[in-house]
Amino acid sequence: MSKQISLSEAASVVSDGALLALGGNALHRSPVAFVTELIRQGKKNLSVIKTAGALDVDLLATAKSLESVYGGYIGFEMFGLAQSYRKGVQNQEIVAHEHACASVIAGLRASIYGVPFQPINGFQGSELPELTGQIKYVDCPFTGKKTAVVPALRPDYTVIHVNIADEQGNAYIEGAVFEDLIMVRAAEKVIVTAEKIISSDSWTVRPQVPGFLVESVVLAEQGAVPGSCAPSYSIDKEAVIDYLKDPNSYLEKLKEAEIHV
Amino acid sequence: MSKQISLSEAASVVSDGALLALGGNALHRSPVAFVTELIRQGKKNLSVIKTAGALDVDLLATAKSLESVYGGYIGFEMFGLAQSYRKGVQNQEIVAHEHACASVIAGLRASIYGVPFQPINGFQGSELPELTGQIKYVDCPFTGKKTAVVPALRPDYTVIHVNIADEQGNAYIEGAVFEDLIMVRAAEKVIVTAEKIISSDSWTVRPQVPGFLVESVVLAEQGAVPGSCAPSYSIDKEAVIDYLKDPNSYLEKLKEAEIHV
Amino acid sequence: MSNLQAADYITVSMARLIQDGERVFHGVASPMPAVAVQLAKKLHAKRAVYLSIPGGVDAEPSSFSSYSSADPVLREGSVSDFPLSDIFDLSARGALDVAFLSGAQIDGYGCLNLSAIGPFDKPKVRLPGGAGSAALLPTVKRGILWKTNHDKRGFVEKLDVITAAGNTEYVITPLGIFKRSEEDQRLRLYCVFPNSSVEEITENTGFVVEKHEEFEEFSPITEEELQLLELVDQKGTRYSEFK
Amino acid sequence: MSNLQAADYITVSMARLIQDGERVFHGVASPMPAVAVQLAKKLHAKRAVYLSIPGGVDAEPSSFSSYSSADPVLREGSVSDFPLSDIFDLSARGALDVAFLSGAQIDGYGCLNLSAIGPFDKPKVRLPGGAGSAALLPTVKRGILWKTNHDKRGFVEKLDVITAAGNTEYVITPLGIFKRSEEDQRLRLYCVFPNSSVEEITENTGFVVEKHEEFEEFSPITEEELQLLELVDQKGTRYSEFK
Repeated sequence: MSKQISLSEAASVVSDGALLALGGNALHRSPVAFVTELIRQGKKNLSVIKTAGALDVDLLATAKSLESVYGGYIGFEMFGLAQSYRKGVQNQEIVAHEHACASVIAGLRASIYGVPFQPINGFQGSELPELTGQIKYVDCPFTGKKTAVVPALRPDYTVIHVNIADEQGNAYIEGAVFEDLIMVRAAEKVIVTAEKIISSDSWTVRPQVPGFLVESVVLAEQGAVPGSCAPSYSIDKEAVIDYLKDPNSYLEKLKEAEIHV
Repeated sequence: MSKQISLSEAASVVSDGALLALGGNALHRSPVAFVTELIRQGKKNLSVIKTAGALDVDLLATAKSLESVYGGYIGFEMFGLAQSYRKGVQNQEIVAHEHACASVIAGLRASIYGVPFQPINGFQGSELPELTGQIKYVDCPFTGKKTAVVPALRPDYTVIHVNIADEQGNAYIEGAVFEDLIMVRAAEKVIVTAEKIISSDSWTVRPQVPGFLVESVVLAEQGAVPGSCAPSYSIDKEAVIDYLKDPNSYLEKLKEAEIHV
Repeated sequence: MSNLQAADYITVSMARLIQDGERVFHGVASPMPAVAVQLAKKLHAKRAVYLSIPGGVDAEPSSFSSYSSADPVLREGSVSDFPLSDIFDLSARGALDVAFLSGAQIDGYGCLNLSAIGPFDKPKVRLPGGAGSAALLPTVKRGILWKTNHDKRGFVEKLDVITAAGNTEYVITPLGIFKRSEEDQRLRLYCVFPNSSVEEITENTGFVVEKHEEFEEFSPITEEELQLLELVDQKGTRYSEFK
Repeated sequence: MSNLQAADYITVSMARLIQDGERVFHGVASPMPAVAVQLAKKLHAKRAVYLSIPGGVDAEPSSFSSYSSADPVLREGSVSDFPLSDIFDLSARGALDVAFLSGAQIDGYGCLNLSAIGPFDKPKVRLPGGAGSAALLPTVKRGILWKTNHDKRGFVEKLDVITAAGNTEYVITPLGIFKRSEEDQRLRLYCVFPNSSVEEITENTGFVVEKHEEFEEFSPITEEELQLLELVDQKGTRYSEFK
C-alpha cells in the first residue's frame, strides 16, 4: 500500500491552527514547496517549530498564515533579516516564542520520550525564561539542584524534505540531517517530501527515517528551492535576494508557479 | 598522534571503584577481552551500567570484582541465569540497582544533556522505584503532571567493542549499535576495543563514533568471544555452556590465556 | 497435526493476536514471539511492523538463534534502523502497539516479577531483572505475556516483587490463554489448548480462575498456519524454551 | 600587508585564540569563524576539533558560502558525523571548549542581545533570535564574541534584552579586542588593531573602556598567517560580513 500522494493532497490534511515542525536548517533542505502549497491553500494561524528558520517561516509570515514561532533563529544569515517575520512580530501579529535552538530540541525530546517536560542546562543569566514563559525551573529530587526545564513541543505534523524516499515512507537524507530525525520522532504525524521516489526494494543506501513513522510521501522535485538540497543544488542567491527585496510579489509569483505544476 | 595503546595499558587506567558502562547487549559485541583484562589486573569494587548484560557482568562477579550493577537484565537468555551475579546478589556482596533498560538509557541521557535527572514515562505500578531509590517523582511545572525521573548515570569509562576503529578513535559498528552510541556520549572517558584497526585515511564506511570523544583505542581481535561480533563471529555456545557449568574454572583458564596473548 | 506441542499452540496464538499494521516488539529470551511475528506477517498481518533489540525494522530473519533473541540475525532483511532506545521512546509516547513480555511470576492482574524470589534486598533467588518491562508494560497499548510453564509457583496471588504492571491484555501458557477483563482488570480464562482442560488450569494456577466473558474454544491450528510455521521456523527454534 | 582590512584582523585574531586540541563550534552567519578555524588548524592548532551545523567533524571545506554558515559545504572532508543536537549536548555537559557567537548588542559583561531592539513584547526591531547562544554561552568553556561594527548602538551599558549571558572570554570588533577581567567580570580593552586607537574605541563604546591587565600590542599578522589565510579563504569569504 503506497503512501505516496500529491503535494496538494498532503497539504490539505493540515488544519488551520496546526503546529508544524519544519525540517532543514536556515536555507538548507527546508520544505519550501510544501510551505508554498500550504499558503496556496490559504491555511491560517499556523505555528512553526524550527531551530533556525529562514524562507520557510518568512513565506508563511508574508502570506499572513503564521500565528507563532517556536524557534532559536529566524533570519537569512548574511542575506539579512527575515523581513515579513520581523514585521509581523513588530506589529504583534506573530508571537515569537523565542527559544535557544537547544531548547527547541529539548522540547522535541520531551515529546519523543513521552514526558511533559525536559531538563536543559542553559539559560543562566538570560532574560528569555521570564520573557517567554518557555523555561521554568524545578529542583532535582536527587541533588537538589535548580534545573531549567522546557515543556514538550509536540508538532501536529513534522514536514521534512529529503533526497530520496520510497512509497512506504522510508527516507534518506544525504549529508547533513540537521534536526530532522528528532522532529520526525517528536511529531504526531510525519509528511516527507522528496527529490526522488524509488521503489522499496531498490535501496542502495540505508534510509535514516523508517517508513512506519511516516504518514505520507510526496514527490517534490526542487522542493527546497530557492534554498539548497545538497548535493543536487545550492542556494539560488538571486532568488533569495529577489525575495527579500519584495516578499509579497515573490510570493505571488510562487503561488502562480505552483498552480501550473 | 595515535590513541592506540595495548589492552593492558588501557585497562590499567581504570581505578578500583570505577563506574563502567559496557557496550553491546546480552552476549553480543560486549567487551569481554577488556573485562577479562580488568580481572587479570585485579580491579576491585567496580560498578557496571548496562541495559542487558551477560558474560561481561557475570565474569566480574565470578572474579569478585563487582560491587554493583545498574541494569535492566543480567542473564544468559536461553542459556539460563547469570550464576555468579545472582549468587553475589543473593549473598549481598553485589548490589542490584535494578532499572528498566529504558531507565538506564534515561540516566545516561541525563549525563549526555548535562542535567542531573531525566524524566521517563514508565514504572507505573512497579515496586522498583521504592525498592531501589533509582526513580523519584517531580511535578511538571507546566502541566502539574506527576512525572517519574531518573538520576544521571555518568560512567567514569564507557568501554565498547567495535568492528573497525582507526588510531584517532573513530569507530565503526557494523549492524546493531545497541546502546553504544548513547554510552559513548554519556561517559567521562571512552575506551574502544576493535576487531581491526585501520589508518584514518582509509575509511570506506562512515564511523558512527567520532574520534574526538575517544580516549584510547585497543586492538582486540576476537574481543567479544565467546559472545558474538557480527558479521565476524556468532556466539560460541559450547564455551558459554562451559562457563555456566563452572564459572570459576572457566575464568581461571581465561586469565591464563590472556597472559599468553 | 496430532503431534502439536505447547510451543506450537503458544506461537500460533501469539501470531493470531498480532493485528495487521501493529508495531510489535519483543526483547531478550523470546524465541516464540520472534517466530510468531514472522508467522503473523505471512498470514493476516502483512503490514505489522517488527521491532527488536538489534534495531532493524521489519527484518525477515533467515533463521533464529536458539540461544538469543538479541542476535544480529534479527536484522536480516531490514531496510532501516530503529535501535532499542527508539523502541522504548516509541512505547513511552504511546505509539507502540504490542510488546511480548514474560515473568517468573505473574499475578491475577497480569503484573509480573522478574526481579527476585523472596525479598528484593535479600533474595532467595536473584532473577535477571525485568529488562524493558517496567517501562514498557504501563505504556505499550497491548502487553502480551507468556510463560513456558504453568504452575502455582509461577501463577501466584501475590508477587514477591512487582517488577512491572500495566497494560497486560493476554497471558499465554502451555495450557491456554488468560485475557484481562475490562470489568475488574483481573485475568480470566479465555481459551484452553487442546492438550489441557479448565480443571488442569484451575489446579495449576495460584489465583482464582474464572472464565472470561469472551471465553471461546481454541480454533484448531490450520494447515496454512502449520505450513507457514514450519517454513518460518525450519529449525524449530520455538521449542528451545522448553528444552 | 598594508591593505589589511578589519576582516583580516578579526579572522586572524579568532584563529590565534583557538588552542590546539580544543573543540570549536560556530553557528549560522559566521563566515569569519569558519575561516578562522581552518586557519588555526593549519597553524598552531592542528588537533582542534571543528564542529558546525551541518554536522561533519573536522571538515576541510574547499570553499565557503558567502551567504550561509550552515551550508553543506562545511561537511566536506569530514570523517564522522556530530549533528547540531550533539554539539549542544556537548556544551551542556561541559565538554565544548569554544563557541563563536555574536550579538546585535553586547554589554560590558559580554552578555548579548539578539532578540529585539526595544521591548521584547513590542519590539522596534525584531531580531533573528539568539540561535544557540542562550544555551551555549553559559555552558561553553570559552565564548568568543565578535561584531562587524563597533559603535555605541552595538556596545551598550544596558541591553534591551539579555538573550544570553555567561562565559564570554573575548569580544572581537573591527577596532580591537576586549577580554573579560577575572576580577569583576567586566570587558576590558585587551588589544587595539593597527587601524584604530584606544581613543577611537573609547569614543565608540557605550560602556566605560578600561585597559585589561594583560593589555598588549597587536602582534602584526605574519607572512605565514597571511599566506595560509589566502590559501584557506581564496574567495575572500571573510569579507562578506562587511559588504
